[in-house]
Amino acid sequence: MIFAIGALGLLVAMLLALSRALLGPTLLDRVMAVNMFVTTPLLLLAVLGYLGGRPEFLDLALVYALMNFIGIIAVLKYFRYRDLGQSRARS
Amino acid sequence: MNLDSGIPLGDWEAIINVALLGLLLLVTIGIIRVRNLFAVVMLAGIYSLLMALVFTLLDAVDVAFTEAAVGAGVSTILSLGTLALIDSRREKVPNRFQFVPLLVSLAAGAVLFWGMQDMPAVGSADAPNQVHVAPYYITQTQADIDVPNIVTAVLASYRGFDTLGEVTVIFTAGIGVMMLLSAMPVIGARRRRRREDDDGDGDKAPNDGGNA
Amino acid sequence: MVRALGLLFFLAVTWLLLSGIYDNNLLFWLGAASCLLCVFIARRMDVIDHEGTPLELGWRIIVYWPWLFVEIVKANIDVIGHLLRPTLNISPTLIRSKTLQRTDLGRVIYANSITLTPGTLSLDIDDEKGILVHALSRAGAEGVLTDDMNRRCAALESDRLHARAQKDRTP
Amino acid sequence: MDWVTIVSGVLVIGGAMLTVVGAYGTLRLPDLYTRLHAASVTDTLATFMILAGLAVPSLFAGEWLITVKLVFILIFLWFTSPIASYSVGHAAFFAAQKPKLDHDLTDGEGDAA
Repeated sequence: MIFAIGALGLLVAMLLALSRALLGPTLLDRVMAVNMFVTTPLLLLAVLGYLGGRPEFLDLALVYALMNFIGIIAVLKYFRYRDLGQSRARS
Repeated sequence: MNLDSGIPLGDWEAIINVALLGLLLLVTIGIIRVRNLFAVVMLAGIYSLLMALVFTLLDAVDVAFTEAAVGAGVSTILSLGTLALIDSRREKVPNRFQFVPLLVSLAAGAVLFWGMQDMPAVGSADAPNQVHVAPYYITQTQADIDVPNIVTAVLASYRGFDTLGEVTVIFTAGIGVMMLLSAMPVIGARRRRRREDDDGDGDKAPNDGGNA
Repeated sequence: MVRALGLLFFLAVTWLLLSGIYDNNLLFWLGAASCLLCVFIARRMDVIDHEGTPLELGWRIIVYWPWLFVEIVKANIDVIGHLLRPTLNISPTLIRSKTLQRTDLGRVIYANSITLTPGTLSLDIDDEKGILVHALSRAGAEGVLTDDMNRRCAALESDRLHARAQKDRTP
Repeated sequence: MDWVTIVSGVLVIGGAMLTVVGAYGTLRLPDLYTRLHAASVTDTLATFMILAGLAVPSLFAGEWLITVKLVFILIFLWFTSPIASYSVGHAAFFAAQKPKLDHDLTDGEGDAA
């Protein structure tokens, strides 16, 4: 029961974060919203594992955490240098 | 390994499934509406994460793993690499209502729905694929191969030659892409120079997002 | 070499804790091989230095984390109060905080601690001018200016770390 | 109800409420920099509360490997989330997005950017 209420709360939070990602207004607002959005499915995954009584699946949440980080760094590197290949000197 | 259909969530399963699918629908509408390719790439990443959650609910944890790692991580980075090579800012916006594509997708959806009628229920124990070789894998993997993860055992041992062929194909494709990309920096540099001529500062991030 | 062994130890412990399978010889040795491969690649990439495996921080960081945790909880309560008030009563403030740390590692720890506590956000790090901090409220900005966290981060750096950083900087 | 259920219930539900508050804050606050503050509520305390709420029952059921996994997730998130927030804020500041300020205690950097 408690895990189900927690999951529902997380779903509401996902909806709110998603609406910020869709509203914008600037591109970086969307990046920020996506960054925040990824944390909530991660938590939802952990809670769902407990709700179903099979918490071994936390590995997947770990993958989420790492992928989120790699993704955001790639996005912001692209943002700054317009390229992923070389790291140029800072302007 | 337990053979239940999906994670046994009880009454909550329907609510959570509907909520997740609703979010998927919202993201899809966002992908269609947003007119900035960069934002579209990030929304596609969100789509993959939600999809991985749905797979987890269907008890396909290995697929969810792949979806989270490849769909949300690697393919986002590859799309960004593509955006760095192409000119992503000038995009033609169709101002006319496109009737034929809508018709085609509606027809395809209808055919899929029609085909779904003959499918067995999700996770039912007497579905054809569950009674063929699956019971053998589930009961014998531990004795035959002694690896805890059955999916890994099937991929790497029972169907090892199959996987070897797939890996060869992917390796060949990777070499092809690398050869293409090694020719690309020239094009990328030219484009960057043109961009810098355009707006003075090629390195600054654009502020033109959000005109959704 | 000590650092490489430390990294190997850390990777092995992580692998053992995450897999949770100890009675399968094949998997055990494959895990050991993957840890060794990781350390080998890290050595080739030349990332095993005082920033990659900061063994010099030692027990100091263990003392610092609980303090930082309490700060995070306090800052969270403050920001949640701001968010839930019916009328928005924020006063965004921009300040510069001069860093007291002697090494880059210490500065990074300080900047990340500032960002990790809600209500304050570091925007830019400059060796001379210090860290540019955006704060949600004037009170939060003044909290940064009291330099409490700054001094604690500076205290994290032992003389050995400083010497090591100097040595790594001038190869 | 035993106290393990009560503690984990309070932590999980409280954490879920905090994620909602953080997400609501990103909708309510006026500009990117202030929204980042609200997002960091979700990343820090809410995450900690939910993961701690999950860790309590596993710890008392004796499944300490699962507890360790939860701790790993928390460590990864707390190590990486400030770097991601910093990168977003840094990128915005140097893309000359001016923060809306009440007080600028630097030498007018908020206007110059």
